[in-house]
Amino acid sequence: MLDQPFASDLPAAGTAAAVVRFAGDSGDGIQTLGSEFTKSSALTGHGFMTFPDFPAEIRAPAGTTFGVSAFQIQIGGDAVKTHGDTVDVLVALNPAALKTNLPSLRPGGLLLIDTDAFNKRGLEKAGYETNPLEDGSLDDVRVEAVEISRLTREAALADGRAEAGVTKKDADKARNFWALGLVYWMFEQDRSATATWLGTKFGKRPEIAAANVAALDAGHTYGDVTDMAPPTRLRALAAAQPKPGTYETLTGIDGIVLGLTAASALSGLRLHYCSYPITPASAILHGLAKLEGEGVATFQAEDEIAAATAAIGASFAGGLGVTGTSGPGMALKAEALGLAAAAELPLIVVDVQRAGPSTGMPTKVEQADLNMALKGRHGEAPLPVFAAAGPGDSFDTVLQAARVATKFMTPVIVLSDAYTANAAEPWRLPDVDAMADIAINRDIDPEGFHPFRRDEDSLARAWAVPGMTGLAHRLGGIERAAGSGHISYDPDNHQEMTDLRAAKLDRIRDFLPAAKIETGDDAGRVLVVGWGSTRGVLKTTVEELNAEGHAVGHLHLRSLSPLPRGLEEAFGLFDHVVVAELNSGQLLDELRARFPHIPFRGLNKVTGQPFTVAEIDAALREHL
Amino acid sequence: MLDQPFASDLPAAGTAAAVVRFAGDSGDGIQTLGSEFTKSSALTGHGFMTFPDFPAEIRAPAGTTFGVSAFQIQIGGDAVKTHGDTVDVLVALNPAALKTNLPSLRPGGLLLIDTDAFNKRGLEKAGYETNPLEDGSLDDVRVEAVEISRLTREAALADGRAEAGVTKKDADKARNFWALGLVYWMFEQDRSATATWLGTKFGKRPEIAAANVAALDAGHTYGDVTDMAPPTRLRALAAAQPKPGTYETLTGIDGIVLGLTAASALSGLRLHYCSYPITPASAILHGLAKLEGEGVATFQAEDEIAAATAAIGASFAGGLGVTGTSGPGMALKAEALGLAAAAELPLIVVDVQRAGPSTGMPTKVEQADLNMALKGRHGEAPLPVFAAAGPGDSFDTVLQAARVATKFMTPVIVLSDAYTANAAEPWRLPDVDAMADIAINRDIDPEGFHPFRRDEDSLARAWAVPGMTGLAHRLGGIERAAGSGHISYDPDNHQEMTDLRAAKLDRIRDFLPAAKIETGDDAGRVLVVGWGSTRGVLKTTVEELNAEGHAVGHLHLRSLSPLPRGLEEAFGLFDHVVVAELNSGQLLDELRARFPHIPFRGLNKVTGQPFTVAEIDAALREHL
Amino acid sequence: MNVMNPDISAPEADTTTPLTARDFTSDQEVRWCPGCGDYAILKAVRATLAEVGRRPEDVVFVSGIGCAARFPYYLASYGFHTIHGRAPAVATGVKMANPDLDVWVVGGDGDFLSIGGNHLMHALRRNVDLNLLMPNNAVYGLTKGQYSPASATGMRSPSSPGGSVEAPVNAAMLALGAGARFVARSADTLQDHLPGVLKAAHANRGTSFVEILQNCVVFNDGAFDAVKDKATGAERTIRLEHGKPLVFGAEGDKGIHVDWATGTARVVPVGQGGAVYDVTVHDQTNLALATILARMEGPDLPVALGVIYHAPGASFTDLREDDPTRTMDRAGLSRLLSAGKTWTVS
Amino acid sequence: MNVMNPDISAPEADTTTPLTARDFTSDQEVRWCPGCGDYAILKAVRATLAEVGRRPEDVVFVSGIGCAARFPYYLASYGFHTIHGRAPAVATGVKMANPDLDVWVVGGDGDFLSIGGNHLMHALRRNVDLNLLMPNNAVYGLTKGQYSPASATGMRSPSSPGGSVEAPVNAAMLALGAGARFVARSADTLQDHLPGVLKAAHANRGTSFVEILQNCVVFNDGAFDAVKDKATGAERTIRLEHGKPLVFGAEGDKGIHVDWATGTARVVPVGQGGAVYDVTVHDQTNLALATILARMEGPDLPVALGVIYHAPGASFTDLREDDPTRTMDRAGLSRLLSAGKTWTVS
Ligand SMILES: Cc1ncc(C[n+]2csc(CCOP(=O)(O)OP(=O)(O)O)c2C)c(N)n1
Ligand SMILES: Cc1ncc(C[n+]2csc(CCOP(=O)(O)OP(=O)(O)O)c2C)c(N)n1
Ligand code: SF4
Ligand code: SF4
Ligand SMILES: [Mg+2]
Ligand SMILES: [Mg+2]
Repeated sequence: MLDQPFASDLPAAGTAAAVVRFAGDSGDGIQTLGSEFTKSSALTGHGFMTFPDFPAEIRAPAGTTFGVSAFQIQIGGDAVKTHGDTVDVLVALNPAALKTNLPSLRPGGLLLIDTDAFNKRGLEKAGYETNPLEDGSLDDVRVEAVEISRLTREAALADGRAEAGVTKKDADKARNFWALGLVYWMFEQDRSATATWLGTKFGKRPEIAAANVAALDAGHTYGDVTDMAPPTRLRALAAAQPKPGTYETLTGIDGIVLGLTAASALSGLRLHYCSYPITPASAILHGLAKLEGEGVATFQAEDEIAAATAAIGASFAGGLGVTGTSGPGMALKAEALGLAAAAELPLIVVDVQRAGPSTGMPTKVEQADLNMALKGRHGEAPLPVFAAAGPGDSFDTVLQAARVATKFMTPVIVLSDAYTANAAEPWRLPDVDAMADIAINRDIDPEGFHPFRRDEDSLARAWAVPGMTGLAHRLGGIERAAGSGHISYDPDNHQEMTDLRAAKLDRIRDFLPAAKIETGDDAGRVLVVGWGSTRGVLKTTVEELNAEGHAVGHLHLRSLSPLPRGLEEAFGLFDHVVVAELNSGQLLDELRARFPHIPFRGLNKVTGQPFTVAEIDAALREHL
Repeated sequence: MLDQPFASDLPAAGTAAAVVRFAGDSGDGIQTLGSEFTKSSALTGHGFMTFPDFPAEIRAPAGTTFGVSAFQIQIGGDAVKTHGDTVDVLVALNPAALKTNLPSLRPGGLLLIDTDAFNKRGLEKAGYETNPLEDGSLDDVRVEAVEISRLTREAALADGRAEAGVTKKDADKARNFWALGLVYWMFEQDRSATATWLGTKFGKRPEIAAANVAALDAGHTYGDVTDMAPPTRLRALAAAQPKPGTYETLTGIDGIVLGLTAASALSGLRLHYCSYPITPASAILHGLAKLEGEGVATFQAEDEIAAATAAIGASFAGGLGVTGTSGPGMALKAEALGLAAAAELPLIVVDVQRAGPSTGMPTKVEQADLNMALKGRHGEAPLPVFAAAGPGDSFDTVLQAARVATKFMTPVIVLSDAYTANAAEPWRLPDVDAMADIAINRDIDPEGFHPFRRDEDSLARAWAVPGMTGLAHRLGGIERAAGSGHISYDPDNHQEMTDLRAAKLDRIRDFLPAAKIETGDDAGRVLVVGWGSTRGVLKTTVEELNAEGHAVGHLHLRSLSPLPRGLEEAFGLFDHVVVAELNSGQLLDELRARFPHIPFRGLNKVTGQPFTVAEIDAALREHL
Repeated sequence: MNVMNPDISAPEADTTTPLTARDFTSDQEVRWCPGCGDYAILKAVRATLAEVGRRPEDVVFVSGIGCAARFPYYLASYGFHTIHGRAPAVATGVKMANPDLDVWVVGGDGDFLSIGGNHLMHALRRNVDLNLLMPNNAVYGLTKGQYSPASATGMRSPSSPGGSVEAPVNAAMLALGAGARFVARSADTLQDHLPGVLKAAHANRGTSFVEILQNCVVFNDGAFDAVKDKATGAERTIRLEHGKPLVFGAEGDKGIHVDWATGTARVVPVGQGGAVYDVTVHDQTNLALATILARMEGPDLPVALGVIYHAPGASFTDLREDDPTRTMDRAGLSRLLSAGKTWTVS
Repeated sequence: MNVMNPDISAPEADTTTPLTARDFTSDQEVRWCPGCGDYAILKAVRATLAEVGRRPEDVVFVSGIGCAARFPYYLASYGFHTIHGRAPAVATGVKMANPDLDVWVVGGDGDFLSIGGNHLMHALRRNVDLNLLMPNNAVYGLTKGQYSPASATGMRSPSSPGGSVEAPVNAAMLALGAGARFVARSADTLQDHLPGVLKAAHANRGTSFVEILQNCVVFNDGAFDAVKDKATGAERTIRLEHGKPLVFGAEGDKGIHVDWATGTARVVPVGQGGAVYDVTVHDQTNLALATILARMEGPDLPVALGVIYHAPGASFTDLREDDPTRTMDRAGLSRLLSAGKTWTVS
């Protein structure tokens, strides 16, 4: 074990960011620790990005490696856009957590462990043959081995709390807060928000709340009073310099939930979110279900096909039909999307991608549904496909999707993924009054009305809905005559309609903002192109390379279909264009087909894990 | 109306081919005429290609234009590979048939009509305001207007047949055979096969058979005795010079039915064809259902998902699981295909493409499911995708699919389409004894058996099936550890398995024949690349251009995934590479992504109709 | 009226003139085979709509795919010809978005019982306020004659040339098992019966399931002749009436006696020969009785026509707590955004 | 034995030593939440398999997705953990390809009743020879606690924070409506009952549907406690036995009387107070009775456990005309190829 002071390894004060990872058994309340630490970090004005790392099992046997739950957060200044490649402070509440998470701790990093959990049984369950505390395997890191369980118990049961009904079991459950208290001490963070939260959470059992607060305080005090080397530099972490405004902590799921709700508010259309539970998309359903009664309707359908078709029905009847799912469920919606495309109805389809194929690894991240989103329908049914580039961007993306869906009368696919869905970042609340209406034109003249007559600019047909007098019409999936919408098998009409459906995408391209380099140089050596959840890591890497003086740029695609204007020009200004994605090269193929003259290179990873800055950095340096 | 002799317009004797089109009401037995004429053409040694053109309705009101059924055939020498762009002889049994089919008749072509059907009611139903026989609209063609109904009635009821029970209604139904008799006369074809067939068909009612034969004979005699200009050149049609062997008339559906049956016979695996009816794929189910009792099992499932998953179950249990469908049904199978890909089970999936999107135009041809076949699954599940290039080639393609599926333990998608499915051509029966076994290796050592251990060459895992002692194992859609097959969330394992699934496609590429120019020059000015049912029209056009001395080649892809070896070299030897397909450029995009240096051009059509030689010709000439 | 968009500019509907079948007749040419039973059903539906009196613009017909599923095109209401089997789910969405609409769903036996079985079942379970009409011709018409889940065992068809080995599903039983609260049966040409059943279905607030025996002249001609023919109909069918004894026959001389010990029905003579007390009385709220009546079939038993089961229950549409006209607005959005744990940077 | 491939080189199975539960235990660590009811079901299944006596290599477990659907991993038989809801269809294919196999399907209430409802229904209708086991925890376990189609109305869950407004499906009723010929119910921890039910299910040649009330300790803890607890169980459940009066209660002092006029059941005292003739006798072939028993629930009525309905019928597997071991061969292929209208060129 190292004995040099921990803090010396941290980056310089003022620019510093630090990465903390909490790990323990699924029953240990790790995600709660994570969200409390996140909240406090936010309240002390830090930038951050989080990465909850759940086990696949609901509740695996305690103490096993496959039951380990973890939560990682990077905090620091505004520059923090990723949850961090390697960990500075690792809290491991049991041997299994140590075993699975130690590889993430950087050499010299601080490891906080509960020695009480490192008994024979615990080690065995984790599959350790020798005790890592003794066998030299922790030589590279600085270990703070504390009898957390014992200390927690003492604190929790003191002051008459045992008498007030706090049991040993209750006390043991407070162990995570002891650890959190110590981490708060390291970062010199205020723990009052957590204490308040505990008070509310255990509102009906104040003695339990008090026990947990006592544990929290005890952990904090431990830092003060022991001879633990004070990690001073941690305390000097850069604070963020955010724009003035009101902020909250937003996950990608929150972004979608709020974005859809905003789309409803701005359009005056009642939101109908129709879905069938599936990890990780279910959380959208959960979030929106809470808003029932406030103008949001949710429908838990019997399967994904029913979810998609019910949403289509809701749109047909004049609502804002939305359906959301993850990979396997998205595959099931293909036929329904074809119908919505043929009927030219507005619809939003959210796919929170997870690792595939088939059931794959449901809790892990991947960007491998892009192909399916772009091309996974029979016949030719081109649709807009947008991707959310992070939690906050999820809000903007679904809002944009709603605008395009209603303006152009088309289904829009929104891609998120298991990483963005669960990651959290600080988000500045938008100014609701400043947001533009989503205008729905229902001023349709029954005189000469035809359901497939189009607006010349947008190529959208008029959206007449049941209940409107004089506009009754029939929609269907059989090819429709351009204009009248009557069934038509006419060859020329089919070509015309096929071309019209494709031309709509061109009009959407015109409507969308042109592509622009969002980070780094506008021309130079290497341009890295990404989409979706990789934005943070690409941006961070490019910023670092720019700081080193390299002419590197980052372009992040929000719309994968249609591809935005100005791409070719942007690509042309760099010697190398690297396309980074968490799949085997799906966007890469798409770009190659569109821009045969650009020598794209792929940077791909399909492990169920997000990219690290180190990986991107290494790949880009190859071309410097 | 023209009065120059009809035959003078035909191509020179010996090389000539002629195109005949029968058209009438769906109730008029048009398809029967077509298949009888096809049979007789085959028996007189002609090459041919047919194109049945059904109405979308089951049985539309008689006499309406949307109830018209047609059948087109080109007959001639070996060179006949299409059903012909324009028609030389059009038989129109009612005004509606004339109205919808006249555009296909070339100027100077012969039009045979039944004047008895051109009464007020008939003209009205067809939507004619004036009688086309009188208003000059037939000035460009040579009209043979005959009272076919009256003449048929006379013939059918003569010789005591009325007394034997033949009614006027029966007699009227024989009208189509009168027309066929006259067409046989024009082509100097033997009508005995048709007479025999009528005898069998009406076996229980010989008087009806006799009435029909009488009508057939009467039509024939009409040609002999009237002053109808003898179309001598038609009689001089080139006969085919086929390879010695036994032939039969084969449709694309027949090819699939026989090919799958052959795969079963050659592999020793019982065939399990699981399907849900859908036009035009249903005919495969019908064809195979007839073979129940001869070692073929069919299962009409409750939907396409059940069909696909039952086929997967059959494969898991050691059978040859096959599922077939058309567009919308294919969309529904996406999730199941992902499972089969993940479980690495052999499976054949036939998609008889039809015009989309959504319900589209179910009876019309399109090649627009290619994107979905290649990429329409969530996650990364690359699969082989083969396409049948014609009726006979359908047999070879499904057989190849079965070989690849079992050798490489993978699902294989086979694309056919509404055109190939129903088109017929002469097919030389393969020599069953000379066909290679499809070897299934079941000699698996239980010692150290793991379901995901692979053969080093093929990368296929071993196919142990339930019932085999010592090899019990569990498959599933959650990511599996390379080797053991146990559930694994390990990041590196997921990358390894993703790469392995992709590498299998490379091994399949090695196994498949390399690409080769199949018609025309190996290098030169223009190469036209196609896939699937367009083969005939591409080949014919290229042959014609070659005959004119143009350096043009034709390369037809049998495997769309993996793309065969040698493509880049082949492309590189031409100045222009044109990719012709009945969609908006799906293969084109694929090729562009793979071969960025080749300046491909697309030749695309999405009308629900096949290409014509004229269209291909015009497009290729642009680059000459 | 469209509850979602009160500011519709289209002219106000005239709600005073009584409606006729013609008001529900679209300009589209009807394209079924001549003689198809769907014509008669269409006629009864149009007549019922006129009688029921909802304005065409407030009526929506949703259908899947199949011959029967062409219905929407022929009605001058709003219509949506969707995809095979999914119409009940689409209709659930329609009704959710605008509970004020009068929503009908039409699909064949393949559409509802084969590929769409799950959506049918869940619509019934939820008791969404929809009228489901299932023309049952016991065959796949549109795809040219394959046997369907409703086809009799042994049926020869292109996909079962040796005769189907599958037991048919009894649509009414399936609906009852799924928790349906309104299950009825009629037949295409029974114009003195079908409209009444359709009206009763419409009156039920919740999912009403109506099986309509329908002749497919092309692929299953005469399948229900015995039931529908004037001559045999009276002997081969029984018209159920709530609270009335189960009597049938041209002379009213036959009754149904349910033997509860075995759960089976048998025909007993009524009047002269048999004792009247032997005849069971129809109680449309008795689910056990419904399962016996639903399963009666020839040659021994008459086919039950009319309302087999009707036990109204709160509909999904009514139970959803939220006010269906309510939409999130800017004020609500602002409230929502600041409802979480926020912090302010100034 | 694998009927398809008689030349399998793997060693012959030893068919003499009797099997134990351990022979059906795979090397995979069982990964359910501690206390999950699935452990008890697994135990009963292993014991049943050992008793039934088919060799592990002839047994196949197919499952969909969900906690319950993890079953195959824990059994040393062949297994296939497929995709959500489709297991009955996969299993139909397995059984078709090798009718000799003993095929079991395991899935939760979401797997079988929600997304998989249609395949369940059609397997039952066809009477494919499968044993369907449905651990019903009335919740989606694997996806963390949303209400399922089997959840009680009013259930609060992440997707129904205000309480679900949907009426639950009654699985046994659904099965009966679909034409099931074997419908039974038991509960996870009733180890004196469940194995017997599993054996009866296995003995039925056709589709056997077994609903197993199962505790999800995490998301729906105690949902069936009243039914399963030693203390209350005897009063809250009735164990059906064919041909025996419907008597229950710790003291055997209560009976079920079916009032046929209304199709409802009520509890009557047995012995001292009530007249014994009032107690209905269980007849497992009486479908009408089955529909009454299947629907009994607390607090007024005991939940029926055991075989609710069993009326054996020919199974799909047996009815398919072809010899399942027969495979097309070269000779057959040659015959087939030349069977059409051919012509020869020499
Ligand atoms: C996904 C999908 N599968 C299959 C079909 C083909 N298909 C269209 S209608 C139909 C069944 C028609 O039968 P039914 O519902 O009974 O209606 P009918 O034509 O008899 O009125 C089928 C299988 C389709 N259109 N879509
Ligand atoms: C196509 C698809 N949709 C949704 C899911 C997500 N999913 C997995 S299991 C499940 C339901 C689990 O409930 P149940 O079948 O009752 O099993 P339990 O976990 O309760 O045993 C769902 C919705 C999926 N895996 N695939
Ligand atoms: S095929 Fe049958 S159901 Fe369809 S339109 Fe014709 S008669 Fe009617
Ligand atoms: S979530 Fe429920 S059903 Fe799933 S393993 Fe845990 S206790 Fe069992
Ligand atoms: Mg039908
Ligand atoms: Mg469950």
